[in-house]
Amino acid sequence: MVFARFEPGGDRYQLVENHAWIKDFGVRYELGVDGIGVALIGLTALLIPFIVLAGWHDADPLETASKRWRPTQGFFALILMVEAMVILSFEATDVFLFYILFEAMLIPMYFLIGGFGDRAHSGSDENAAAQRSYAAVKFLLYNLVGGLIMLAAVIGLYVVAGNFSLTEIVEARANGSLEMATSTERWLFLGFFFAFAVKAPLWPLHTWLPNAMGEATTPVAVLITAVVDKVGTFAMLRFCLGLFPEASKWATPAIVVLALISIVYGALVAVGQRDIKRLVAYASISHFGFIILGIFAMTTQGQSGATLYMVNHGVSTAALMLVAGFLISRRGSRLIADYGGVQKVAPVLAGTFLIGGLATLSLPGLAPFVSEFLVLVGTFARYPVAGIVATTGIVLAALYTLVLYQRTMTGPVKEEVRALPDLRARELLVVAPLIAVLIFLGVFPKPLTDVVDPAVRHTMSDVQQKDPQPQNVEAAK
Amino acid sequence: MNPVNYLYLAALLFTIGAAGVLIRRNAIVVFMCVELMLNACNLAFVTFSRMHGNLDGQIIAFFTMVVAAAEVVVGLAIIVSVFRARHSASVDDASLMKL
Amino acid sequence: MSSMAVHSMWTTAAEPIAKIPAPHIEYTQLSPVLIVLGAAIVSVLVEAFVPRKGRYHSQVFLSVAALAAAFAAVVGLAAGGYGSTKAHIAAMGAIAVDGPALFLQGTIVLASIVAVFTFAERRLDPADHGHKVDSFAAEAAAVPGSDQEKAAVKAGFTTTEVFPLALFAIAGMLVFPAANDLLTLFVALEVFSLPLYLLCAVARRKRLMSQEAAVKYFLLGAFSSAFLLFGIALLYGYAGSVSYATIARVVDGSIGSVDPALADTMGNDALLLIGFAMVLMGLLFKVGAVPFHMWTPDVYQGAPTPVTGFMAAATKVAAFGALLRLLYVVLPGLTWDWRPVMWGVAIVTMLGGAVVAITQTDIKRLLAYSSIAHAGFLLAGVIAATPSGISSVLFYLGAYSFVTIGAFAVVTLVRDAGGEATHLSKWAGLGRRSPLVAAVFAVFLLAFAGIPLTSGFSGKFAVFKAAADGGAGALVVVGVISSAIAAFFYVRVIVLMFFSEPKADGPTVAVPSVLTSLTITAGVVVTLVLGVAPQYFLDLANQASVFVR
Amino acid sequence: MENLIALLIGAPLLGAAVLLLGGRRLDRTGHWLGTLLAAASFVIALVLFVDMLGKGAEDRALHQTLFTWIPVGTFQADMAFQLDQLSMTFVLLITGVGTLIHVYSIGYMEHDERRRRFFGYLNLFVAAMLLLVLADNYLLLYFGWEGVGLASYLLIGFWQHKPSAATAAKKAFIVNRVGDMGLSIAIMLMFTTFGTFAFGRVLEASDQASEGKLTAIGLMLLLAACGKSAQVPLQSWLGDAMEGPTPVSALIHAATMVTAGVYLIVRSADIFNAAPDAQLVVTVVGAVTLLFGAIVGCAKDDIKKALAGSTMSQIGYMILAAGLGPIGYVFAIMHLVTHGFFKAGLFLGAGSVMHGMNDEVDMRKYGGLRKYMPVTFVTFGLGYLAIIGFPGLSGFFSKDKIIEAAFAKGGTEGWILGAVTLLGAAITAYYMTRVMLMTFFGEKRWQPDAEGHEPHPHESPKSMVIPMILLAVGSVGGGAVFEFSGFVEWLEPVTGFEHGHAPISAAAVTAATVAVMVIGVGLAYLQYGRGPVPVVAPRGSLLTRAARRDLLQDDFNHAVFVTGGTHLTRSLVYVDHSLVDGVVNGTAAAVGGLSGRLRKLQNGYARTYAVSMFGGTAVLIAATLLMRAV
Repeated sequence: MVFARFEPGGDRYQLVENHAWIKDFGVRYELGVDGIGVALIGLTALLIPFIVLAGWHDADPLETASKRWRPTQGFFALILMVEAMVILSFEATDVFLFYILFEAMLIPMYFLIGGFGDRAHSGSDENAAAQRSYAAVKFLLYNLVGGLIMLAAVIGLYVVAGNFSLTEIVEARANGSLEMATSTERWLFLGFFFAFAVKAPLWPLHTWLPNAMGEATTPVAVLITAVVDKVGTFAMLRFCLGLFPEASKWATPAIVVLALISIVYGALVAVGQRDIKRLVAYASISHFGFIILGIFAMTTQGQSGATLYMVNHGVSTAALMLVAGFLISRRGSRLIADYGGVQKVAPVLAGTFLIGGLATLSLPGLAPFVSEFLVLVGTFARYPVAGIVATTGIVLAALYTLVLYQRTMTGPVKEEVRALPDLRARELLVVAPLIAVLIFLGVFPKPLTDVVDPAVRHTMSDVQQKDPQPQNVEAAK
Repeated sequence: MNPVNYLYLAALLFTIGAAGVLIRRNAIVVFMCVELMLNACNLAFVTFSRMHGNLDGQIIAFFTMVVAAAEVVVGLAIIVSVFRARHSASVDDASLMKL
Repeated sequence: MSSMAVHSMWTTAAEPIAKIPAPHIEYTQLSPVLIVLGAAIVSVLVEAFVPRKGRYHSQVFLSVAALAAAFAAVVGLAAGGYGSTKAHIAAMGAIAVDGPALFLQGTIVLASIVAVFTFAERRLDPADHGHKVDSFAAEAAAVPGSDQEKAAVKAGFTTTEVFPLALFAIAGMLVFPAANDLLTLFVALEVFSLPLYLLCAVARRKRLMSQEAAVKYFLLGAFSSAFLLFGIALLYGYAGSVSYATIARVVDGSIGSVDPALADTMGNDALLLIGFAMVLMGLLFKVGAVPFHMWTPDVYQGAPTPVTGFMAAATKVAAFGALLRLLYVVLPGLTWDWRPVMWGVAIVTMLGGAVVAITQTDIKRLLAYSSIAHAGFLLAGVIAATPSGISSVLFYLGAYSFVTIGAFAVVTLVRDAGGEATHLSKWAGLGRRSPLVAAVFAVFLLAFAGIPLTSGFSGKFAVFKAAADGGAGALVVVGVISSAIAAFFYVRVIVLMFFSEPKADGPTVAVPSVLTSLTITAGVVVTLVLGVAPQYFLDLANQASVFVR
Repeated sequence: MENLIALLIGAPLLGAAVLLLGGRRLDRTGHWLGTLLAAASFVIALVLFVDMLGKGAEDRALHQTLFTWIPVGTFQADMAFQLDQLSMTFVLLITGVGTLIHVYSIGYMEHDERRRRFFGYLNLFVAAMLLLVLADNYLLLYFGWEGVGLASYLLIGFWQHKPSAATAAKKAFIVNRVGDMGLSIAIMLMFTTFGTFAFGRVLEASDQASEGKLTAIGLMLLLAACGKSAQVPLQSWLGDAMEGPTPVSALIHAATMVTAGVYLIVRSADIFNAAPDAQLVVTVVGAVTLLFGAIVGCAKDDIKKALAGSTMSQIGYMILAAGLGPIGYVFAIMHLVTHGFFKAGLFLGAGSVMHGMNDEVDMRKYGGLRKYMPVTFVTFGLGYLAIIGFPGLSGFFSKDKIIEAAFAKGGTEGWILGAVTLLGAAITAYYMTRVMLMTFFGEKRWQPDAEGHEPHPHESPKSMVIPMILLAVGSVGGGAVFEFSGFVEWLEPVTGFEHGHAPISAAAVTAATVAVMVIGVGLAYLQYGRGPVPVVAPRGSLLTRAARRDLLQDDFNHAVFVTGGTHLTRSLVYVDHSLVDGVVNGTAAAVGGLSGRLRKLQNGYARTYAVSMFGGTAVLIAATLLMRAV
């Protein structure tokens, strides 16, 4: 629907809606989407149905008395609640409104993680329950702390700017009617960035993600990493850069370094994981490193790449994670060591898993390659060294993906997996479209780039950045 | 003599009362110390009123006495009931709730 | 100064006064207070003359009716413009009728109504010897466990005295934020404190704890009010009057400073400052600010839960009202003296409350500490020293009081053999047992934690915004940090309720009568409404944010 | 005409799609479909070839643009193809040899229940390889580059149930990724330098850029080439890659994919021409690998690994030639093609031998097979003669030209390189003769296999034999054809060409080549031809033992990267858990502890509370007075 009415060439924000909400706080219910928003809304709208479909039985009541309390419909209600909030936050052009959604979406997520744990756990039920609630609490507290610090910044922003409207503030800053003291701007920027960095997550604020993804049911894990976390990176692009261009430029070097650390560190730790879901989680951390790197490379390629990356990473991780989830739910274990030779007994499952993995290591022809390469090029154009360091990520990605595939899918068939059934119709119905999307966007990403490009140009102009020109062209001039 | 001295006396009484509250264990005595503090206040009021040459202070003193009386009523009621329940009027015995 | 001069003063003072002007009282404008006081007296008479079995109903009816009437009166006055245009000082300068006063009185009355509902709840405990019982002792005077008590229980006595007591307390609370001279302030304080001391003592279960709470509350309360009084004395000594207006004018020097008689003996500012500090202490005690907070946990835990809820909500409102008036009306000229001090108090209060709460194991004590932390947040708003500061505090108080009463009302529902099961371990898995109650409580906790779309968030945001506007950015940061800490233990309770396995000997959740249900519903509704669409109430608070001088 | 280019790729791609998605119902017909489509692609190639011959030398290049692949700002990557003489050569080689190997596989994989998938992968490979050589910009080339990587990964690991195969596949992919890093960095450099990465524009702009940048680009491209073409230091994967089915080894790891590196360098000729330092490094890498591979080839008893070593060394020749610049490019390609023929032939022969010997690969357990599988013997023998450069056969011409060019490099370098290439030729002759003798001559040393089946060597089925014969023909005639059909002129427009002037006459070089060849053969004969060959390998000299272990290069990798990496990740996991997470949990614990301590103050004594109030008031008063004081 949104796509139908969104025309890439048009104004920066379209389908704008604007009502006073809490006049007193100068808060308005102000919505509007730019290309980036549309892309991500599309992602969300695309994924959620599959997530729901994939989670079809995850919330079914169990016989065991301990887990009597599992209201199935509640599970989906919460998921949809999250979807609504996420989409709204992609649309919000009012800082306060965004903040509210940003915080409020924690609660349903919290219950999704804590309330509906993965049944494939190691150890007793109590143990699992404990780990689960630990993960849930960790998730909530990390994000809450981030959010509260952001709250301080939001208030600060209000004190400085006098209203919350993104558009107005950006305008005011552009035409110089709103001056901000350098230090103030930096502090506010840090306040915002911290919250988003927790959400994204950026090293060293990432440790909640593996727990959350490990303990939650697979669909929820996908929801976290593929959809909800994108709000963080999206917000960096829209709010951090939009509101605090100067401070963003000031902070860029530090952030680039952190992003690089995330990339390499996440990948290396992923290699060392014993738990499939945790492995994917760390892989995601590495990928979020790429996204953030792209955003703060401050080049058209980098930022478009980052935006595409958000979408592609969403789809690819969803594919990989969901297949992994099907596998796990069959065998009832998350430990890599418990698998082997699955490829022989369940070729289709293995095949889809492999494609998901290849997407994760961004093989050309699959969507992530496009975005990853754009990010790399964009970064390299401004920070060659960073670009090269980031490039090592592609080797490490190959390492953890293929190691995972080799250990689980190939080799002699383990006794326990001998009886595993192959993918069922429902599951295939979930995975196949995702893979189709991956291939399509990998070969023909134009539709997406056309939508994203203009928005990125706006952002670039907000931060008054130009792409570095090719060296020899300059020489020619 | 200089009325200011009465202020010093008031302050002294007040301090004594406060010290009593802090030191003594017996609820009744503690309560009496509080009364002492109130009366110190009265003295201060009267003195000030004397100094300022208006009567507000003295009137306030009367109010204070009434309030103090009311406090006695309520206070003794509570303390007595506690005493009957525990057969002890020590404030330190009443420490079921802590931490 | 020479004894001569003193003598002359004395004589002038002793001159026979020609005629005393009859005091002029605006009864209509005092009507809220008068209605409640009247009702209180009537209900004393009810205690005296109505036969036992009739008392409960008549008392409940009387109190609710009176409070409703009082609320109507408040609304009427506000509509009549006394909140804004016609605001002025009534009763010979004793009582201010202005926006803040009316707003707070309205809040107090509403809170009291729902609180009285919880007082009147008689469904939670199983009937005893065929008599419905509420949460108050059959005969407070009887020794716990004595034959006398047993007899009283058998006879089905109930302490219906709680209603007149509550009414008196409410009356005092209504006067407290409106008091316009220190004497009224002091009297109002005592008028609402003394009944509360008694109310604390009359719990039906755990009577020893209840009495202990009463003793502690009483002794410390008396102690603090002694300080307050001495402070008043000093201020009187400084300004020669206890009327806010006069003191204010003396402070900003618009009328002749203190009597030279004092000037040469002690730096009169010392009188002012010391006196101010002591009065402040008296109010901070009622507010429950660190380091005057230590009574709070014990009393909240020991007192009958309905009373706790009532105290936690209404007392805070009244005390903050008085605090605001004192700081904004009496001592505006002193802002630069009290602000730094209040900064300190606010910071330690926020942090102290939040930190200590983490390790609490009793739900009532937990809420007590959370109330301390919230007092800290409110102080941050008070410090803003701007109109927006006032209105934000007013709004926060309104939002907070309903959340609190609702929360304590839920606490009364969770019971086991020994009455209310307040130990946290008992709450494990409540969400599995009775999702509804758990969910409601979760809403309240989230509001306490200040999660968006609950009233807690709107309030917190308003207060912090005001503080930041008022140049107290650092306070906001501290506030944010402590709310992060606080979030931890609220979340802990939620985890306990929803994600941990229910205990075998877990508590049962009593099905409340319509009264408590009403209270809780009101709490939830207010919480959500003020969270989602606070605009209207913010407007109210804004209009009400001007003190009359 | 140009519209056919897409078809060229499309045919095998379609095959791959159909075969991989088709499911079981295609099991019986699948292999035919795959072969058919490969053949179709070959036919199209021929059509285009003929068409191209019909044109003038300059306007032979064809272009086809399908659509814009990645358009972002100035970053424009097109899905566009370019078919010029260089590409054409590769296309013919790929589709031709590819088709033959498809046919061969029909017989070879007959008893494998996953044959359908095998053909799917083969088709996928052909498609990717064609994309690689047909791309008109580096990014698209990268697409194909990784595509063949994937295909090779799938095919090496085709027998996944064997852990060794799975590991080998993984190793191949990851080592290649290291090379790919080079390629992608090179592309980034191009983009930042030229603002584009389309062949045409980069190459003609290459004179404007600073030499430093060009050198950087060149070295990065070389790194990529090392990865794909198994050059030192990234050669380690090729040996293990022999875990794959033999046709795979023949097609991917001998004839086509491994030569992609050479293609890349020749394609980027202009860049290298402008960056002599880069060129030098290229030649050095080539030379080193040349010897390295040859030495390894001498020591291996596993027939396929021996051939793998030889492949390495032969590609070393090509890289070296490519590094020589315009005097070498053409011969690099020429050798590449001839090598494509004879090495494929040799592998297929080896496959046929294994086919007859219960998949035995240890040459020490062969012997005297010429009687039992004559056709294999003959074809293998021709291939053998070709590779050692027997005068008149294909290898002779191409290798001879390279050696000549090496000398022509001039200066000391020229002499060194020349010497190296000659030495290489000698060793080649040696180890190939060794293989020949151990396999087909001497008495039989057959051993029953694991299940105790005596091997019954027999000639392979038609489907396998025919391709071998055809390839043999190619390896015999190929060189001569090129030599006398003006291959040089054919490629010259693309790669450029200039005659090198060797310090010694061409004739001398040829003579030397033949001489060293004879020496090599002689040595081998003395060692293996006369006496019986021990079934268990003798301990051998230090060098031999080292060579058996790939000159310890693998051990080095293992020690440094695998072991080191494992420790690194382990420690990082620990750090993540205890440090990064620990800090957070630590703060939480600290607050908790503080709380616990503060809590103790609440000791239940009213008097204590009073004290705190009293103290509080005192502080309050003091503070207030202080505020006034300051």
